[in-house]
Amino acid sequence: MSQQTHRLSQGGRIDRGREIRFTFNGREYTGYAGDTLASALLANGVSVIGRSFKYHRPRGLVGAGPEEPNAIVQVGLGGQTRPDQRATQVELFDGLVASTSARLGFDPMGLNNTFSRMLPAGFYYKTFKWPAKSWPSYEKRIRQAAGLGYSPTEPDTDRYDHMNAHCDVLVVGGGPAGLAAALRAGRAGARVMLVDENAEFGGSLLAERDAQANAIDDRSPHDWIAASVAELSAMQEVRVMTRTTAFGNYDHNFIGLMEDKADYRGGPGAGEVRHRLWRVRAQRVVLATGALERPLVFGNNDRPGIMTASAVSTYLNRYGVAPGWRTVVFTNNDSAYQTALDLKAAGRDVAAIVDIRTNPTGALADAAREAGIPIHDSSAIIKARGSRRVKSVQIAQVKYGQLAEEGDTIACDVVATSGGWSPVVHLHCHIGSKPQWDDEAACFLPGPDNPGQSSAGSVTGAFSLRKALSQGFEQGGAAVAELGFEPTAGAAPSAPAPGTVMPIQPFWIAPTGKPLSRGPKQFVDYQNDTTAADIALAVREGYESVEHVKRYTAMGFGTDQGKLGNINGMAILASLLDQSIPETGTTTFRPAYTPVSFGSVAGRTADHLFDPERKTAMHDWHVQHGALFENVGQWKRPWYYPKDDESMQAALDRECRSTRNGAGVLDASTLGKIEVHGPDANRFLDMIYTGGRRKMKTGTCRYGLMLHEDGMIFDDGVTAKLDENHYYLTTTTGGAAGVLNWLEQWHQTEWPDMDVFFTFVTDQWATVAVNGPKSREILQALCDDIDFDREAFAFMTFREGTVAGVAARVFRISFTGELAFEINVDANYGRHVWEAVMAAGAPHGITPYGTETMHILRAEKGFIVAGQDTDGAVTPMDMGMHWAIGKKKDDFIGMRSLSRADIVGEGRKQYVGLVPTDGSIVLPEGSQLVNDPEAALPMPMVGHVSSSYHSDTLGHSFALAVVEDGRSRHGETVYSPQVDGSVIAATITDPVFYDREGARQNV
Amino acid sequence: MFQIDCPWCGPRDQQEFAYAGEAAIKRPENPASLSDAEWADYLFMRTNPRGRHHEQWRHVHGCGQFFDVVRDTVTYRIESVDVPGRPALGDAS
Amino acid sequence: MSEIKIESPLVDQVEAVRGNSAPAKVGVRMTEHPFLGQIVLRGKSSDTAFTAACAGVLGCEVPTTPNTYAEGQGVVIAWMGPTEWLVLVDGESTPAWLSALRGALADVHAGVLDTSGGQTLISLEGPAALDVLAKGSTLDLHPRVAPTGFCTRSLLAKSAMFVRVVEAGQRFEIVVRRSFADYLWQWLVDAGGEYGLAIQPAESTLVLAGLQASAPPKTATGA
Amino acid sequence: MKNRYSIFSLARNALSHHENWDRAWRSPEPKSEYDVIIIGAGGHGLATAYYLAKEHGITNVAVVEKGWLGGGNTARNTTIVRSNYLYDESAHLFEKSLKLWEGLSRELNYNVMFSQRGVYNLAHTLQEERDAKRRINANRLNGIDSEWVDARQIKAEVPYIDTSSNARYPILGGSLQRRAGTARHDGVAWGYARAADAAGVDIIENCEVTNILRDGGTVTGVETTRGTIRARKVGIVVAGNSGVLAEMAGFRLPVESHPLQALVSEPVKPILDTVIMSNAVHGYVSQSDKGELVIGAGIDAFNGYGQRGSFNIIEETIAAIKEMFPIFSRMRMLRHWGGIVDTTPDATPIIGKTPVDNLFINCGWGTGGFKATPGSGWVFAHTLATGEPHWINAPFSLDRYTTGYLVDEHGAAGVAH
Ligand SMILES: Cc1cc2nc3c(=O)[nH]c(=O)nc-3n(C[C@H](O)[C@H](O)[C@H](O)COP(=O)(O)OP(=O)(O)OC[C@H]3O[C@@H](n4cnc5c(N)ncnc54)[C@H](O)[C@@H]3O)c2cc1C
Ligand SMILES: NC(=O)c1ccc[n+]([C@@H]2O[C@H](COP(=O)([O-])OP(=O)(O)OC[C@H]3O[C@@H](n4cnc5c(N)ncnc54)[C@H](O)[C@@H]3O)[C@@H](O)[C@H]2O)c1
Ligand SMILES: Cc1cc2nc3c(=O)[nH]c(=O)nc-3n(C[C@H](O)[C@H](O)[C@H](O)COP(=O)(O)O)c2cc1C
Ligand SMILES: [Zn+2]
Repeated sequence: MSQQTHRLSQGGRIDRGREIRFTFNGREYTGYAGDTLASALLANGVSVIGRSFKYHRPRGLVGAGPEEPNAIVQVGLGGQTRPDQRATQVELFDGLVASTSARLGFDPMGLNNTFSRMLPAGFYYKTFKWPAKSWPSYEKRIRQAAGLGYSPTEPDTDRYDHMNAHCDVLVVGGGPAGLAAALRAGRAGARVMLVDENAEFGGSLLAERDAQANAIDDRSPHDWIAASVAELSAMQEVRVMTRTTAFGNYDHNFIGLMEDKADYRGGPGAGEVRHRLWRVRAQRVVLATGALERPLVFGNNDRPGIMTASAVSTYLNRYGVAPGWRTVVFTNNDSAYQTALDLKAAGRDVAAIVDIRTNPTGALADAAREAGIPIHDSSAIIKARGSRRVKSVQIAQVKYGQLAEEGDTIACDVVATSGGWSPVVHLHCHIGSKPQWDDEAACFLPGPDNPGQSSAGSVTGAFSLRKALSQGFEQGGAAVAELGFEPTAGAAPSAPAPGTVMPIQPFWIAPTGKPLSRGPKQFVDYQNDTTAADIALAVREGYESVEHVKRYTAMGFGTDQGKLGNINGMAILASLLDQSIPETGTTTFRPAYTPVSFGSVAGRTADHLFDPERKTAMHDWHVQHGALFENVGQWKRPWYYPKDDESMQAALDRECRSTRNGAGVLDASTLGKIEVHGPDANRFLDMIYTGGRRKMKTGTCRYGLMLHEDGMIFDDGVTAKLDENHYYLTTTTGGAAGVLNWLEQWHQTEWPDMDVFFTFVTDQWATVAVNGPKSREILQALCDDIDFDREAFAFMTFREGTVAGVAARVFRISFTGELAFEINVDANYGRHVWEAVMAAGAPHGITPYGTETMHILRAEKGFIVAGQDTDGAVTPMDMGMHWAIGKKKDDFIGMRSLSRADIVGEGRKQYVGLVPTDGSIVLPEGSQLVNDPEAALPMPMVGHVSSSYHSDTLGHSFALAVVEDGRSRHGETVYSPQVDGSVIAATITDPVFYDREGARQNV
Repeated sequence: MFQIDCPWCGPRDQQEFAYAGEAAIKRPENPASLSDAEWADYLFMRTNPRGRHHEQWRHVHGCGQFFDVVRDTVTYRIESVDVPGRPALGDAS
Repeated sequence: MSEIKIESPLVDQVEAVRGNSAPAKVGVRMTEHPFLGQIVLRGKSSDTAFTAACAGVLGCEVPTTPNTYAEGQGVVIAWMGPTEWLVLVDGESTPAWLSALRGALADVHAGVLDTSGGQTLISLEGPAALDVLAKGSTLDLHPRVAPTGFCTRSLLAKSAMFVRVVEAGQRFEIVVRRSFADYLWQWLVDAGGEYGLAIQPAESTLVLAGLQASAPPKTATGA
Repeated sequence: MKNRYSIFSLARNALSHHENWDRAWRSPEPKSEYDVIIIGAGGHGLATAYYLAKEHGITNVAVVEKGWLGGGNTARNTTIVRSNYLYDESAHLFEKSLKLWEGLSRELNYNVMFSQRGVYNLAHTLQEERDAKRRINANRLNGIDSEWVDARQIKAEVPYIDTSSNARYPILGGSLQRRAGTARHDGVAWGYARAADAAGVDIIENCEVTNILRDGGTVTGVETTRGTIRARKVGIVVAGNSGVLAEMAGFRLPVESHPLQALVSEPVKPILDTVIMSNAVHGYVSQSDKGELVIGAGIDAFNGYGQRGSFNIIEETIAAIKEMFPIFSRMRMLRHWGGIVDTTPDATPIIGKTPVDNLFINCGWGTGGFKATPGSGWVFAHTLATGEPHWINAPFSLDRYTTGYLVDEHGAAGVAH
């Protein structure tokens, strides 16, 4: 076990009393509670934490937060593994196991670096085209080299959660600005949420020394944070959340948050969730997301040990870790001087401050000088040396951006760089706003506020603590005031006035005295190995738009999404194109700010809760009686009921036989049911159905077709007339909601003057469909208040009565062609009535049957199933259903479309029956039909098979199909070429195969 | 994710609503009298503007009502929500 | 004929019927109230004949303000839409209410539909009740926005629901369609687990906020 | 003469530090007049220009683009290429396209990384199985490779997919087109742009068409943010913006523009070697050569030009992917975005004449036109060159909406792509 050689003897917000053991690439280490994996590795002196993507160069930490591009690791094993984790955001816990996919020691792929000249941006577009057949093998190799971590290969056993939340003010970011905003809003009594991605609040204050010099309201910064969080936590309407990232800003103030509830401690306990995704609808949003430091670009700037200055400070002050012993600071602005001072305070050497500005002045520069740190002004680092660790840097004098004179080589093991600060404008920009360039602060700031949103703190370019606090306080107050709360009086938290500051001098790339193409590699995007030379190449080749550069060089395409490098890249691009940065613009900021687990996005919509299983009142009976189920929409419908080891066909034959000869029973509860009533119900339904409703007699039923306005069939069902202007409609199982919507839309938006109501009653009624010659006797045994006599209770009528003691509507309709009754009862009694029917039918051998037998029986009768025999492109005439169109009607929805040229023309596919020449062969459903199976490909097709079965009743197979002009082709033969090369011949027939006269249903 | 101010129920999440296309497409009084081209125009042609759009939504998981919305198809901001001819809230009884 | 068996949509959910063994810490109590009378009333609130007839039977005005419900003697009437109300009564008195309403509305453009078999009611009570619902509902049920007396149709997870605030922030009743009941119940059990979920045995009575035991409807005027 | 791209030219240029590469395309000032103006430098517009030059010798052509070329849906799509469409008309069009794809990298001298890794369209219900088989049979008779694979075969080739029968919507099987796959979307636009440019076509970026000039019923040119440009013929190829351009020309289209979203995960080592598409459990996924899972989401119902959609659709899509691939639950979403797709009532494109003479339109590709890029450009070039549609695109006329001859691919296409 190695030592924490780089741990400072004191300081930091870690708990030195709690030592934590972890493993990295198979080696054991220790760290402390409060560490991240990154800080702990750094404490242990591990400097190489990854390899670069393309060139396989050794890489170390550059950042300390969400901007880190290099330290991408795999955490956890087996089913618990999580790929592509940023070590700077992985909190340390006991037993943590982390690894990298790259080899950190000798790496044969390191040859890529040697041959890197063969791998310029976009090289793959130029190569691997020959020979044509080889691309798959090239591709395979490219794929193997790519990718960072490894996907888990076992299902995830962790659980995830969603939470919808509403608040008056959502404050994103819990640094000084965010805390001040939340305090002000909370004190006014508003419902406030304050979230921060970190393990604790405080933002950048945590990266600073907890010194009285930075006192806020006379408290040390850390005390102020603690007091503020305590005050907020005590407010009833305020919710404060750490480890919670606002990953996306969506329209109308909808913000997505992801809360880590378990990763930080090694995983969830029993019954706990791993991640919770919050869906927040906020009246007002205050974005206090801070700013991220930019590195400076110079030769070999990717060597381990070269970091942003703020990262160095963060490791020192927050984690009590010094990244090395001797640091060179390289900067174009004041803030890195603070790092130099922090290093000094920690007892580390600062070899030099290299400042691009001439004669740096101001409070921090003075302090540095006072601390005895040599300052090289008008200078830059042009190149770093060392491979697995920076060993020295070459500095030079720079005038007007050009190399003036090479200077010293300074030995060091850390380089802390600062190219200025980039406000975290991501969230602001997610909903289409463009950021705006600010010359003075040399950064992009949020553009005009989105409605209901504002920004505060360093995200607005307010880089002083004092300003961050006052802006936060102000925006928190403004937000609640707009909502009608009275912001409490009192001043913003106060911080000492900042000392004099020397302005930043924008500086995008260090000159090397050579063209970009020939100098050392100057990295812009570390993760994707995009160099300044790549950008220059893109420009040379005409990929000039910043979006082209991004896509050609992969800049900003990585898991850090360019948080570290993008602005540098855009500025370099601007100068190559000789245009301004605002003219060049940024690429588009998109969610997620930092990556979000799929599990949390799916939330509870997984496993048994993935989608509702809709069940009928008799569902459990079906289960108990061995039914296999079919999914129809969200419904579970019995498919068939095999007995013992019966084959499917045997079960179907049995179910069919029993229904045709005795009795069968189907659970038809899933059909959609809608009650339609009101003085204009007749008139209304006349417009909706192809057939007339007006003349229907109360107590009767009619089959009906609904068309879309384009004339195509979209649903069918039976309408029963309960009373004058009162109907009970059934729809297809899957079509129910659509039909109700359809009725409402026509009523509300087209004919609001019609007085009619539609009420959805699908769930109210359990429907037991008793079919077969014995159905009358069975009903008679169960019901003594309805006269089931043939004349008294005619086909296509219904009666109300009591079945098995339960009030029922009994419809004499038939989808099998047999004598049949559909019993509708209050679903609370559905199972009771079903069982009663089974008992009463037992002497007649009653058999439950499922959807498959239903399909066979109806197909023998030529009845269509909308959605199976029709596909959204057929008219009633195509289906031979002229009879369903009211002869005297002058309008209904879809009618006008039926007279268009290509609808009435010849060659339309028409509904027919098919009988295979060999009756033992069942034509596969979906078979295509041709006239000449010998024709060359593409072979002209004349139709297809929509339904096809073996019929126990007919003793042979049969099918339903549509065939071009099929109605005039009865008796002709068509052919169906099969996938296996065989051809099935079949004769075109009428689609009604059984009891064409309808005698059996009319007994 | 929109928040739509249902004229009856007040502001609700987009998921409670169903979009119902361009508003104010009136079904012709007498379809039989139209040419095929005129009928096609009613059936299929849409203005599909980039910017201000008059559209219909239905509060399908709330009050069930259709209503009209004016929304910008680029910024997604909702300018107004209304029901033509609706009696003002409150005096309905 | 054997006895008539009535079954709630949650008959297969053993805990819904019998309750569970309560966890140590209870954040939310959940109970099914099966077999209530659930009547859908259709009519126009602008039609005074309709509103008067309803008021006569229900003993309270039909609420015409969206998202509110009113209570009469043993009856809750909830606004569901501009032409639609949900009437909740005790199961046993349902036939009486139905015929009273039908009688009173016989000559009015109105509808009285019994949907008692098509849905069931689940109550959630306790400090975490709101959070459980918030996991699947985008409604703002905070007492400031949804005080006692608030109700609406909405979505809960992937199911439609009707929700009624019986006690602001504390007690909610949701009505779910029969075919979705199993799903929603399992969803609630899953979502509530974290807070300590005590399931109480099904209770087939209507629990009205601040109401006496259910009273039969006034005899219908016209029936 | 342009550099030819090859391993040798790469090596040669490496020696000169890549300082001598030519521009892939010029950045010309617009001329005052062209024979043909193509509005929209997406894949389709650029391919049209390329084939105009190559097949018809018409090179006095400008492609005008309001933003950066290839920045519309071409930049945003999930890159699925297949030709196993149901109806003959669609099948011919998409198969023509697939054939062109198969030689495209060499033809353009630009590697578009067309990867024939196979595309599965899963069936989860009996009706989906019927539909898939109907389509497979039609494909085969149209000479298109297509096969039915059952759940066991799928599991064998895609080991991490959940084919268990107790899934909410078990996978019953699916169609597989082995010649189908993916391509590098940006490379396609760039390759066509480079080849068209080499043939003399002017590609003019940052040039938005603001009006379509007509004389009587005949088009005469366009007004743009970079001035007026005259032309004898104009082709509109602007995908999501078709309605806007049609309005400029004084007619309406049966087209609505909707947001369609997609997302990528963080990159991982190879884990999925093919393309999986599912309709019932709505989502589709492949893995890019860089390692991200590229996932297509559903369309938003509302009209929108915002290039962003609703978050719940992302949620539903990811839930669907997790349902099919429970192992991906711990993967993370890196980025999601949207495009603007132009949908037609029959989910089939419009390629042909408009009510304005010499003005042609190519639109309505909705959620699935990337795969058609070569074929669409090829037939549209023919249409522009000859003034009449090629037989392949003749069925895709605008007036089918009047006559009722719709090619309704809704049922057939299953999931959008
Ligand atoms: C998320 C998503 C996933 C998809 N997945 C697939 C898939 O997997 N497979 C598939 O086959 N298809 C897919 N598609 C569809 C496919 O992307 C499109 O059909 C196809 O790219 C359209 O190409 P295009 O060249 O016509 O359009 P575009 O690439 O959009 O090009 C149109 C161009 O016109 C320009 N333009 C617009 N207005 C003007 C104007 N006034 N003046 C000048 N220029 C103008 C635009 O800026 C744009 O560059 C997907 C689409 C999306 C959005
Ligand atoms: N010296 C300088 O030039 C300089 C530059 C920048 C900042 N600062 C200092 O930084 C402070 C600015 O305070 P502030 O409050 O504006 O910023 P901050 O950086 O202190 O706080 C921002 C917080 O927001 C969090 N955050 C960012 N995006 C988030 C997201 N999407 N979801 C959740 N959390 C997110 C960050 O992790 C951080 O904790 C001041 O103290 C200022 O002096 C100084
Ligand atoms: C097939 C495909 C793969 C992509 N892979 C990545 C990726 O690896 N990293 C990334 O940041 N974006 C990736 N993107 C998304 C783009 O960054 C970008 O979001 C998309 O092209 C839309 O453009 P816009 O976001 O600039 O509007 C990919 C896009 C596509 C179409
Ligand atoms: Zn509403």
